Amino acid sequence: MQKIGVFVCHCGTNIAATVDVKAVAEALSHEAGVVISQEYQYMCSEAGQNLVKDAIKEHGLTGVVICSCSPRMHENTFRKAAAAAGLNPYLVEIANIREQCSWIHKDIATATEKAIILGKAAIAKVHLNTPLVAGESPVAKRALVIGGGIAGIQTALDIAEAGFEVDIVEKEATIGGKMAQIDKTFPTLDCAACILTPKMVEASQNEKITIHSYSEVSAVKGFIGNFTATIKKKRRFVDETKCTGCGACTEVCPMQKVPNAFNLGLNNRGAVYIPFAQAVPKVATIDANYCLKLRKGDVNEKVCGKCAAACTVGAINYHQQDEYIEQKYGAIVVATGFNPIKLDKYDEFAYNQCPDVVTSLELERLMNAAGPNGGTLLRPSDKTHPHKIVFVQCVGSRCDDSKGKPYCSKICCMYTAKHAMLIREKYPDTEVYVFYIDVRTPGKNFDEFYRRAVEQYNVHYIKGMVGKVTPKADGTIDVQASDLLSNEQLHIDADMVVLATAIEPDKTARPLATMLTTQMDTNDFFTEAHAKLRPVESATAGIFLSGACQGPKDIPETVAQASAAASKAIGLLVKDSITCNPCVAHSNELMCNGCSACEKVCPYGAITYQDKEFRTPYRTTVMRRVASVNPAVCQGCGACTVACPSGAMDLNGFSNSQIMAEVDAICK
Amino acid sequence: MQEAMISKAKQLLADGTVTRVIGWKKGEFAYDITPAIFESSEEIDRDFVYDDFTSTNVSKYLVKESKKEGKILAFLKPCDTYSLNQLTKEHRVDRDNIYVVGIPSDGKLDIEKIKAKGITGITGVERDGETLKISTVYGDETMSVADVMSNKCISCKSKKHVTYDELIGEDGEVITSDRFDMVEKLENMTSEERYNFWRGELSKCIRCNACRNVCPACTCENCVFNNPDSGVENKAAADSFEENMFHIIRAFHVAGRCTDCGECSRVCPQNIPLHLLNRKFIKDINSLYGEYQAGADTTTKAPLNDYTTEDCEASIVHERGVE
Amino acid sequence: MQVNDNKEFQPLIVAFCCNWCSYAGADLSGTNRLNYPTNVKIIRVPCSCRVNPMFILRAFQRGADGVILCGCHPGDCHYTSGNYFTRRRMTLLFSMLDFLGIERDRTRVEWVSAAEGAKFAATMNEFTEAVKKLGPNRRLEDLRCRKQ
Amino acid sequence: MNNNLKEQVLRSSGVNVLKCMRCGKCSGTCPSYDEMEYHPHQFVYMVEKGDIETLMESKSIYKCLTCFACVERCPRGVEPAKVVEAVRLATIRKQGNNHLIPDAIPEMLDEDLPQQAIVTAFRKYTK
Repeated sequence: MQKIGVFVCHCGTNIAATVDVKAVAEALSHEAGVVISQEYQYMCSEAGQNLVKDAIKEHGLTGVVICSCSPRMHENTFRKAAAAAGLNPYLVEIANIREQCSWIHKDIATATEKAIILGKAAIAKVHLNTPLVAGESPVAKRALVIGGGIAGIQTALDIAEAGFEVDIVEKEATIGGKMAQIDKTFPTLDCAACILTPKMVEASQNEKITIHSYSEVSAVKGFIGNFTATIKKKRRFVDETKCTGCGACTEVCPMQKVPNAFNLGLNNRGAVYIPFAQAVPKVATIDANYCLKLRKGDVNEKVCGKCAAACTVGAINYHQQDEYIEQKYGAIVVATGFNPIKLDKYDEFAYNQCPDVVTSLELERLMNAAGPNGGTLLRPSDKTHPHKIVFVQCVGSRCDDSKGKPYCSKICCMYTAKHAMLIREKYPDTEVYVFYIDVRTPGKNFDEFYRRAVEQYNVHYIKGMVGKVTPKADGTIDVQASDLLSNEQLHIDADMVVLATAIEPDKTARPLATMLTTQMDTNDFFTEAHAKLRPVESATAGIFLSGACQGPKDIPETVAQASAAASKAIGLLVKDSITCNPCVAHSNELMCNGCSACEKVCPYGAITYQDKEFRTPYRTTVMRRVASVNPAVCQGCGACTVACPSGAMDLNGFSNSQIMAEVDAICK
Repeated sequence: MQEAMISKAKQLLADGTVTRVIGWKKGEFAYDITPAIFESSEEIDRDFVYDDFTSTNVSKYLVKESKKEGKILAFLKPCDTYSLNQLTKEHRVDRDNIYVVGIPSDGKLDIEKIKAKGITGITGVERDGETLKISTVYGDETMSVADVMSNKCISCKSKKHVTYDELIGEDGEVITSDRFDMVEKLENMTSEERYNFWRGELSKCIRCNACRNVCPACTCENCVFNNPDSGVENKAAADSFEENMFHIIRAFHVAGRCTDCGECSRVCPQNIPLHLLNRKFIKDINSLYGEYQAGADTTTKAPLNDYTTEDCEASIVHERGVE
Repeated sequence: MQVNDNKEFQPLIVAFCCNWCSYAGADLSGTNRLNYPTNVKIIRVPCSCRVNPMFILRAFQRGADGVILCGCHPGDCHYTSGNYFTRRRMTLLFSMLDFLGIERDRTRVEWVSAAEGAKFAATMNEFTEAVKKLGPNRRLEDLRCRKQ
Repeated sequence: MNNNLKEQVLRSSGVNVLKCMRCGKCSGTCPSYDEMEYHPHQFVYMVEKGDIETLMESKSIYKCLTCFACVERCPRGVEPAKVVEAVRLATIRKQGNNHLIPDAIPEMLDEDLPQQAIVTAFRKYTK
């Protein structure tokens, strides 16, 4: 015999103002199985919860129905209260009479009537609730960090610091990411390499950290605590274990006309290369698209081979193949970072026409001591010193059209102030103009930094936007723009134009999100589990977000989030096992046909089949193929329950009979 | 044909390829052919029948039979092979334990159509091209074969065997048929007319479950309508809702799995055109998700267990056709 | 279902909402105080793909005049693919009901995200109106379940 | 501020002036900028404020070439040229007179005048 307790919450006046809570409690007290039906001011309060606990003990309740706010709000609260009083937490049901009743209806009579029906549905359901016990599943004590920029490096270092193994997978030949390409950092103007490269070295030397450079994650299976990732180590035609990074091969390579990706194509490098002097791992890589030997198709042919001849340790291996590594992980951190957008669609800025119109990241390389000009700022077209430079803000950011991105890229205001300042510092004869819409400088010491650019370095900040950039025959560039404050249109004869290009998530992010079954927004940024309260977790358990893959960020923010993601991952890895959601599917073997329909629709691969012996009439037996669900893998979506024609598959907590009972109660 | 099949069966039994044969034997009347299992040459000589009334698709019997000890020989018409393939795909039969001999089929006769012409006391038929000679206790009658051909054979979709170990005779081709004509006709009626049509048809249902029992897709260990936990358990339809419910759910459960063998309508004692429900699903699947023939192979995902991100929305139902 | 001579016909609408998007969207329309009729009663399911055609028929049997199924937008399913299966299943089911002559406006699938409180309320208003126009469900009811 | 006029301009232009983020790219790109008293970004802002009459009295409404450079380049899709056109239409409608009478055209014709200019003039100076 069921003994059900019903508790109706006033939620102050939130419910009580439009729903006659006394009438609801009264009406529900007559439902079958209900032994106690009360109302109370605030059910979620300590006193309200005690009401439930006391009733469970006093009446020996077998089910509890709370008519209150959304179960998304306080289901857990009441489940915990029930558990504390010795009732299985899954014997609690919530009737949502606030969000889905009192808040949307005005008429007390009909709202009360609806609240009673919702209460009856919950009672009908709780009659069929069964006690559920959450299972446990073990946690693999190893983390995977996808992306080896500053975010990935910081996350890996923090996790390793806590004593767990970490693998970094980086698609480029070296870790370091975008920060390695940056010259100086705001707001302190210290050199990026000086602060980044020690961290890169630390990561490479940490015995808990394994770096898979020139690698990709090609498949991820499993679930929180128990992921299995396949890492594809792309062939770089150099044996990483033998290469000493001496660079002899790069010097002898006859194919020196390969655009240098590290310098954004502003100069050339060899077909065999080490991206930059402080690369980690410092190992050469052969670009098969340009290598004279590999391009031939048949490596046995007697072509070139100079790098192999120059290598004293025999590290060059033209026969190398892609290698696949499979590894188990308890936690995965995504740190895939960002890229500047392509500017093909912005003809008005003449980026594709004129080499002296550059992006801000290109300017970083042009100014960097390890860059194409050895640190002297020269125009890419004629290698002369620019005397007038125009910076354009918000190129592709804050765009409500198909060309750009709707969001603010966040970092451009600050790095433009940095660029302007560095140029004025080093070349006081160069005039610098910055066209801005708004200067956004929230951040510690950020506005002071911007003000310094204006007040101390005399950078001309003009509120307005550049409308048109026209390269002229004399090599200068006409910049036509509006000055909104003086209400005039300007023409500036510039030597160089720098575009503060919008940033977007890396292209690898979307396929990765599919692989990880994590969510992304329309801009391909990973979606955090909660915009305010869970900013470094993805909605998929066990997957954490680090750095600009979640949204535009500067270096300090990236590092902060990287460490936060690491601490979340560590919090998971220290556990020996995690509690599973008990609302999972299960198969009734007596009815199962073994037809595989359920397996085909399961997004988690939670269903497997086995042959089992069943008794048949006349003391005979028969072997039948039947499905079984791995409760640790199942997430409880219920797709299988509908695919199953015989109804053998059912879902705990949302069983066929429970939902039917709700339908019946509502339609009564 | 019968002789060729008998000698094939006896040969396969003799050389040990199979231990049993599933075929047919005569029932009470000449047109009343039922499936039967034969374990020896003697039994085959005595009872094995294959004639123009032998329609029953035996593939469903193989769900149980193929799980038994020893290989079984099954003679399958082209349409039956689709059913077997579908069962193989769903792991319902042990294909390795079945020896399939494909037999050609030029259409089966519908006894009800013959009886409807007022002919009774039938003792046998003989087919001579397009003419059918019927011997009855009252004398002989002749008529055109086409007039009394089974409906499922009139709209035959394929003469090709999609699975077999051996063939008797030549294999045919997949043929185009006008099998969706009636579905289309209904689609072009008004909602009210369709409702009246189906009310008229479905209200005849006596819930004998013959459609379910003959259907080679309905092979559930335990039908959802027999399951007390399913919430839809019922033995006999008490009113129009339950008639609807049973047939909608049954059609939905076999959607994407139904090979359109037409057995449901053939066996319906009330002559309800049940195959139209299945064909409606097949037609929708073909037009919305691409041509799909259940049982054509054993690997393709069933349309309801599959999806593309570009699938049409359910609102397409509201947008097309007659209101 | 309340049919009263002097009162306007009030349809009974059953709405199945997935826990992650549409149920949250319904909550949001509550939080934002966006009205929709009391005719709509929501049943929470983990995912729209949990909704068995039998539940929909059952609702009609017991006197529902309209059934609406809400889930995450395609591509946003919490379980990645659930609503894609829902979409196929419901398309075929609704097409079949239409084929049997059941009024097609009694059934609907709508994708409502957790952020679309306004859409949820608007959808429910619209759907209730559409069903109201059709009048009581007579073609797919169980006479034994009809209320006096 | 004239709300009726504002409403009319907003409706006939179909532009949502609230989308403007005040970047001034429209004015930065405008080839007629120096000819105009009020510039494209001002049109958008003044329409938002409801200050339509000032614009209607200004010669600027006839200076816009309708080249659509501002429409093409506006990052927010505001379409300032359509606002200018709407204000111009409001002026013409208010006066109730066409500024160009078809019968008067033959006299004004000039051999070098491109056909396009006549069409544009008609659009600009008539209802």
